[in-house]
Amino acid sequence: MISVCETPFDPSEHISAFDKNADAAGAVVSFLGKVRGKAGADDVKGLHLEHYPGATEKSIQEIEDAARRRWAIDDILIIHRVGRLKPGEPIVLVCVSAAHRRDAFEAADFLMDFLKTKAMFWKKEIRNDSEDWIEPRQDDYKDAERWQWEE
Amino acid sequence: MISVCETPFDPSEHISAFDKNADAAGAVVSFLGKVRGKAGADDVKGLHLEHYPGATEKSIQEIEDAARRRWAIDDILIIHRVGRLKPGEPIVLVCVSAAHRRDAFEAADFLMDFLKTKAMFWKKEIRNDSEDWIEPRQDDYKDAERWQWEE
Amino acid sequence: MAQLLFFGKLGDLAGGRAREISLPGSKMTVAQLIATIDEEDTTLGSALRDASVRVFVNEKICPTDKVVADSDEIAFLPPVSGG
Amino acid sequence: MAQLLFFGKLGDLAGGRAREISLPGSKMTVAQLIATIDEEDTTLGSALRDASVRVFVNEKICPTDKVVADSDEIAFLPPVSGG
Repeated sequence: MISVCETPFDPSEHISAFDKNADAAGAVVSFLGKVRGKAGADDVKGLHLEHYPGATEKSIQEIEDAARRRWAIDDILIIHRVGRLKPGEPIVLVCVSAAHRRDAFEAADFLMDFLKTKAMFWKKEIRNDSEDWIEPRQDDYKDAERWQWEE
Repeated sequence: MISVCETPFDPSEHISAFDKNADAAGAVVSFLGKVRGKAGADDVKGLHLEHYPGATEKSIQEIEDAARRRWAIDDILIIHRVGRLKPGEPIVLVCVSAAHRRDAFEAADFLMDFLKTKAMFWKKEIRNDSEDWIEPRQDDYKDAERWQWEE
Repeated sequence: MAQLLFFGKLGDLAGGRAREISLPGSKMTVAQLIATIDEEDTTLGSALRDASVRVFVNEKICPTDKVVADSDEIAFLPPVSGG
Repeated sequence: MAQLLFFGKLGDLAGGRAREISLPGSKMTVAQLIATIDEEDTTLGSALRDASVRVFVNEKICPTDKVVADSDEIAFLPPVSGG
């Protein structure tokens, strides 16, 4: 399931429901990304996240499809926040269930790399005295290049 | 925190508490391993897991320490079941929080590889007409060899 | 009316996420549309021409020689940054 | 009394996880202890001698020439399999 939501979500509720459905799976990997209150030395007051309704969901679906072609996966959950986020709030939750742990780990890792660099979101960091649109770091692109993306 | 428990545990409760404590972390990765109802073509009625009280916890602590030496980690939670387990029941839960997702992913992956091959547990698979003590598969050893273990 | 969408920093430059523009019976390409915008607002125009910006017409990625019509939704996407 | 502990398949072979043995004033090594067990139970004895079995004395891994005393806890560990 893919969900882009405008309001805060409780990751543990979703993880719990996902686990309960993953009856036959031997392995469930979840990744939770949260807003950090620091960016380098600066305090971050929050993030503003934009998306392109419809097209964003489609871009996430393509990433999920690519993961499913590549690994033996039972189920995938992707939740991504948009709007104004405060430090500590969840930005993204990815859950993957599979028979074997290597598939679940690698797929979750892959999904996150492409949610960072390919999914249609735009992120502004709001500090006390400035606001900046963030682009993926070189490390994010390098992480994503570890995988051969197949259309 | 490290816990070896004799009775079923609710992973989502522990993940939820772990998330709430991981206030400054940007990334939380969790791995949940569950008893599968199938092993090849055979139905599995359950598992029996043994440990060496005291020594087992020490062996897990060594694995956690090795992960902390290697990655920039905020917090680690490891819960491992022992006793008689039914299909669908959680065996192991690993949670790692860190500032950055790569650290959290790799540390969780590392912890699981060594919980499989180095922590002091012994696992018997109980089928309808047979019982077998399980040893790590070649793949498990290969996974663990990806990391240079430093004492 | 054609719908123009500006995401991320482009929305800030455009002074809004969405803008309508009349393209009645035109045979304008995306590149020509950007040139028209550039006449009024050079900062936005050159930002739209940046190599990192992708153009989506009706939610499909398009080259800038794509001809756009009055019913189209034309979106300008700077580099994404999710997660 | 020294405490012997057998884990995993070794416990099944020994017919129990734990066993007490009297080693009063002995200068027995682990290897000699295994030989004593082997006299009564060849199957268990040879299983304990398997290269994959590690011996822990008082929760510390030890070579089989380690001398054990009456107060020691001697554990025999076949290959582990957690997770």
